[in-house]
Amino acid sequence: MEWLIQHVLEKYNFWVAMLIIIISLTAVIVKENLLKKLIGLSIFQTAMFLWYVSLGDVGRDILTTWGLKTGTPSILWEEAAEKGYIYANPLPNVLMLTGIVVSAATTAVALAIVIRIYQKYGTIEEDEIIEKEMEFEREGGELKNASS
Amino acid sequence: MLLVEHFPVLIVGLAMFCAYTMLLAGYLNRKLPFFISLAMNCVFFIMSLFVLDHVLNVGPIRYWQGGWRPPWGIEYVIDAMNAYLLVIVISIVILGLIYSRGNVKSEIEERKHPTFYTLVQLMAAGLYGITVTGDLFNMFIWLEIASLTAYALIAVAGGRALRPAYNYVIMGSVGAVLYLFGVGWIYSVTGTLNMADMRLLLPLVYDNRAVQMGFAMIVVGVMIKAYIFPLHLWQPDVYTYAPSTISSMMASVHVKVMFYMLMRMFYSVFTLDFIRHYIGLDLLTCWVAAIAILAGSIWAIKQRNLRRMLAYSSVSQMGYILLGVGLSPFSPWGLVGAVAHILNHAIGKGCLFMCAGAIRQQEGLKDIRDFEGIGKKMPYVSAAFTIAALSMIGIPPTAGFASKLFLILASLDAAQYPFVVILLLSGLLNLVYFWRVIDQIYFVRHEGTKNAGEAEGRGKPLPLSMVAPTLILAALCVIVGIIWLTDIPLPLLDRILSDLRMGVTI
Amino acid sequence: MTPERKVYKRDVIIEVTAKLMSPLILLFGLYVMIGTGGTGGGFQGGTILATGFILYITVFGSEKGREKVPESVNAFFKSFGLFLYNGAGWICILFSLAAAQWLNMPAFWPVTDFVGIAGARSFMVAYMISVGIGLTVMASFVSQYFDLAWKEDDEMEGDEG
Amino acid sequence: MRPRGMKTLTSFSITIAILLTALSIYVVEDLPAFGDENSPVNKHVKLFSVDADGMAESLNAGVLPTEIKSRIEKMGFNKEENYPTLEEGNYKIEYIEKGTWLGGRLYTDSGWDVLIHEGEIFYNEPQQYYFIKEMNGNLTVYRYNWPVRVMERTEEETAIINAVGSGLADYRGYDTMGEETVILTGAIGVILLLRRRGRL
Amino acid sequence: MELMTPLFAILCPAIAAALILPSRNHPNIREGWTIAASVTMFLLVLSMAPVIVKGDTIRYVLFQSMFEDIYIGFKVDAFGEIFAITASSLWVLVSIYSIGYMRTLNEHAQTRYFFSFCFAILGAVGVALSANLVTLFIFFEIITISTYPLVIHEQTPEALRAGHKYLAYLMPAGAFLLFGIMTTYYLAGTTDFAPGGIKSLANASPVIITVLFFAFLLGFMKAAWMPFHSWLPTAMIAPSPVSALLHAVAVVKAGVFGIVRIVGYVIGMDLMHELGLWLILAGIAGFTMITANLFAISQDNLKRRLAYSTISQLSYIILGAALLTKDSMQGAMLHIPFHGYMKITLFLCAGAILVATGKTRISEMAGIGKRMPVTMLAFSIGAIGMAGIPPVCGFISKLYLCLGAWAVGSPYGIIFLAVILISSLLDVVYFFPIILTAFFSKPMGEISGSGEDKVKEAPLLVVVPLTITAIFSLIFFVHPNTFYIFDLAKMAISDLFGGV
Repeated sequence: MEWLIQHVLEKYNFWVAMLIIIISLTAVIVKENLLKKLIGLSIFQTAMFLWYVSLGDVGRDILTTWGLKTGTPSILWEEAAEKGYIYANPLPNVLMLTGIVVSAATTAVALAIVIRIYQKYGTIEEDEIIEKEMEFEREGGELKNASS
Repeated sequence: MLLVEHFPVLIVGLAMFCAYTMLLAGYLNRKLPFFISLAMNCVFFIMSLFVLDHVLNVGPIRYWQGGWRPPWGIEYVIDAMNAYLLVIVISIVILGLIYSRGNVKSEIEERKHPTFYTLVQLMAAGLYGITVTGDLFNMFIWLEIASLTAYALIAVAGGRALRPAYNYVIMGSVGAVLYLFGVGWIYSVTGTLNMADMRLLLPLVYDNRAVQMGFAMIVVGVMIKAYIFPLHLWQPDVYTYAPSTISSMMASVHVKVMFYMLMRMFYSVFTLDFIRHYIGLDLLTCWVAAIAILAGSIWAIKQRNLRRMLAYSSVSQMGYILLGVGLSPFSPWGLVGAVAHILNHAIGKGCLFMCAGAIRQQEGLKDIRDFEGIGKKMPYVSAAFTIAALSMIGIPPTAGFASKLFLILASLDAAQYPFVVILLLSGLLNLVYFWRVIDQIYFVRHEGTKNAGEAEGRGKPLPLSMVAPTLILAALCVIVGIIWLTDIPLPLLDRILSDLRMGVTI
Repeated sequence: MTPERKVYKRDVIIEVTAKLMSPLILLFGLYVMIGTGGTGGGFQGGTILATGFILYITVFGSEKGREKVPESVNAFFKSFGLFLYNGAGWICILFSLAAAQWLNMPAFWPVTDFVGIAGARSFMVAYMISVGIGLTVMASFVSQYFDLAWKEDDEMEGDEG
Repeated sequence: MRPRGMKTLTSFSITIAILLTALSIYVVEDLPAFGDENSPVNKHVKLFSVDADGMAESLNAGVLPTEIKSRIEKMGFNKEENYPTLEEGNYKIEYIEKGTWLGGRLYTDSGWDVLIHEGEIFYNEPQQYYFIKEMNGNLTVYRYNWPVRVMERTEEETAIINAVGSGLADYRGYDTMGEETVILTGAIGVILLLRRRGRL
Repeated sequence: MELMTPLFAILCPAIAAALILPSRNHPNIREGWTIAASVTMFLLVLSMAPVIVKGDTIRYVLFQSMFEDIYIGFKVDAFGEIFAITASSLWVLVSIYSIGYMRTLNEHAQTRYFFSFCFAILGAVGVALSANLVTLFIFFEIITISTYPLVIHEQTPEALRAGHKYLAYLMPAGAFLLFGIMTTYYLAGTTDFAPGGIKSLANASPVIITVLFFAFLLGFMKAAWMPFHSWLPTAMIAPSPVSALLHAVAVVKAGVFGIVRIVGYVIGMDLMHELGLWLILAGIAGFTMITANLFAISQDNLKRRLAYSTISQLSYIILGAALLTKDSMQGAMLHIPFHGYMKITLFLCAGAILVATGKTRISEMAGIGKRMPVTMLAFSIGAIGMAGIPPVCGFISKLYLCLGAWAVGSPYGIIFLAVILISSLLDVVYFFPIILTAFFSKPMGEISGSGEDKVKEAPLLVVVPLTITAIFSLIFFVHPNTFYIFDLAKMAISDLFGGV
């Protein structure tokens, strides 16, 4: 029980984030479908957001030795003092807001490229795309490099 | 505050301001954005010279964004390394812009020019930002700007460029997220994001596994971006199919700035002490670099497409820089070699990619075997190519010779004799694949020379705006090479060594 | 290559709901955008604004959407928001005659006479930075939606490598 | 039917993924506990600890003992590194009882709070910088981090009660500008890649 | 003393090259630049000789490098001056000759030819005047790169193959040389040439010194010592003036010069003697002398035969340096200019024969002596000198070599004396048949120039230079001190061995 509390309950958010990262990275690598790759990437980023934000949270009851505390959103209000609430750490939230925006922009550009690929090859399955490129080269449309 | 202390943030901020303006101006008139961007970058170049002068004579510039003291706010720190890199990046961006003036016409349809130039300007802004920032998360933002623009600018070539661009999106985003993740690990045990503050707080927790994990993640993430050897797989296709301007800009400055992040991590956030004694990465780095040097050269020898060959050659040249960094714990000359090669490779490889683009635009040729008679048809470009290739091989008195000299001296000084052999050997391998091209350009004469390939504007002479930057870079290859042999850069190098806390001077 | 365009038949309920909802959404978005003092901020507000427009466009189609959100307005807002934000920083340098850093409110900026430095900061944050963020985010998302959702039967462009 | 490049890519990244994740789960144990309000991220980071022989008195008297001062400055928190100096009169020391609610933090231990004039351009209020805690004969010195300081000061510095908002738009304003530029970049990238009509 | 003369001397060909490119469409102006530059450079180089004979050395520091104790600059001592005088004086004649040669055969790409020629000479003279190993290396690489276009001048596939062989030998040599130089700097802290060797090198471990010695030996592969010689006969596909000046004088002599520098001025005689390295070097040289001559006998192509003779003659110089005695060293130093003059005569004659009759094989030259008497007379003078028979200057240098070999005293000395004599005999064996066929054998109609028997002398621009060189190789016999050569050699010896 001690071990469980110390290694799992104290850190379960990090464990969960790690598991999601395994899943998402596997998706990024194994999936042939470009969109599924992209989804895996987004999940990867989201897992990192979860990891970051859980750094900034405070006041789990299991841990506290000092009365009842729960982390509140970090918006200053007077009653917090006598209610004995403590604020969650705003910095990770700030950082992750930025991170979310970045991931959104990345997704947009990636989607645009996928659409272009679909317009050109008529498919978003990677191996079919490569097949079509091989045909290109056999027709001499593009140069064949010796190494592949 | 002195006015010059505002210049770094002025450079970054005005670069973005200029980009927004270019968007509006491009909406009104399609020719305008190019000139706006060119003019502004020239201004930035002058500013960066002032910054370099101030840094060398007075000392590092520390700029508190919003007036908040560093651990609370964002700090911009410009020491000798940043200033040196900033000058390089801005000047090469200017040359690339001038080159793109003639080149983009043939590769991108006219209605897309405003957005194209806006994105180029934004990429430049991102690179400047990475260079001047002193805050780990701020660096991530600029990294993302530089990468996103790069994705779009590569994919705009269309056709075969799309799949490599998508690979780059996936791998590059994974790299960026890994970087941010690693920063998170460090942040979780120090609670700060400022580099200088981090450098003071980290030694207390060096033996913490989270710190070592964070370091590993950051290094892997940045290595993906800088295509250090095992993680270079997105790169050759991208450089082969991207627009010529973009591949020359990326090969010359983009990757250098990415590598600069790695150097910051090695020297300014973590210390060589950590790298040597806590994770023992010094010799491993050297060997990775050595393998990169040899493997890149051997791959390049196997190529027949000129730009693909240059791409693999870049992989091996990045190995040179990494080797310098890896040797720096043993000998200051290693860092000198890395710093010197950052400039030399930026000049030389930029020139080579520009030549490749020029040949492709005028003659429509990509295959090295079709290059007979180029020397007659486009004398200036082929002369520039020859000089830059000699610099890559390391023939004195070109620039490549200087960095080879420094690195060999470093590995002798560090008593790591295998690397001497590897450096000399790689010089010979470079000779093999570059000399093949030079032979084809000048000397080989087949009967019935055929011109394969069809690109518009083929046969008609190149505009001056494409030839001039190529020649300037080629001339710089020689001038810089001679300057490296003199003792003029000595104060700069001393300042860089002391600012990166090598604890020694040369 | 792209599949043939399908013709959807119009639906009164959806259109009326959209007509009713989207202004409210926009109003709420404005409230969130300005209300940095409480919860909220530029990014959230801008996103909500964008959803308002996107709802309209989804229901009435891209052509009518284009009439409501012309490209010129879109491009203008995209840049203008960032002009506001970036300019807020430069103003501080200018008004302090390069004595203060970027976004560091100088003591003698006109607003500070009435509300003090902190008030001026909050004013700037609320009415320049947040609004700037909001406008940019709204315009960017709307234009991204336009471009990504726009189906056009253009032929595959030739191979340039 | 797949060229070698993609194969190697797959194997490489699979190995990287497995390595990273296995490592991470192994490393998670060294992280501060989830929700710990005294963790470096949330409150303060431990610098060092010295044995308290008569230092408590000098701290109560409002004077920073020279040993602690020299240790701090030797660690690099000094003028050369652009940190506020610890000269006499530049700081003041307050004793904080256990259970005080300060800076959005509940003090689970009592200790001395070192406030420093940071010498910023327009704010020169003394700000919470170091925290010295006495436990079983040792003085442990902590350095406060972002949240405490911001929670304490954000209202009078920025007149914004939303700490996330002030942090986003004011304390780390430059980040946010970059972030908006990223959005713009995404939009322009999509325009560049897809748009076939209109002027841009 | 500080003089800028070396810098000006180096700049002459560079300026000429810069001027040649724009005037590529006006042959007369273009070749005028070449002549002017060559004459100016020769006068500048010669003007330094009196100063040096007075026992002074001319230093000019171009700039200090960021390594302490390494500067890029020139230091003209007696030995370097000898080589500089040889190369620059012969450039004058060869540039006149090559005008006639190129124009008569109206070769293509003459601008490229003259351009690269200027840079090759720049490299050679730079090597002669350079003050330390780093400067020497820079000029060495310039020679290698700028000679490549001359070697593959024909641009036929086999010419390209020859050029690739050339690079395949000489660029790795450059790598070895760089390794040796950096190791020297790392061990000794300096790379300046010091008469009698760099002092601080003496306390390095013998193994490292041996490794260093072999690195330098491989680095100076330009000296064409066996078994690393085969690039030289292959490179003979180049036009005759190139083979004459570069592959008889500039390039190969630069290699030999480097070896003598290493023996005398970097590693030092004492160290060579202690570690027994002199024996290795002398063994290689003796082996090369004999074997190359045996190869030469079997060659039918005249230029290839001359190439092998060059290889063996170069080894005379290496041997003289390796024996480490005063006389042998002096013989080596004298053999550099003397062999240069004689061998260039032979090559120019081969070129003249090619110009006049288009023949390259010795078997076709029957009776050619009657049709081009001047050329063949000059040729016989050169050949006699090669064999070391008076009254040609080859006799003097070989005499000194023999004296030096005798002075070694130990059985080795006798062996090497025998080697020298045997190889001189072999010289006779493969040179005199040429003269005999040329003068005394009946030309057979179908071989000697198909049909037309009216083969005359080559044009004047071709004949005059080779006559002059032949005359000079006689003058050197009666008055060895022409161009201060002899005094300079004595000067160098006194520098090396301390006191006359």
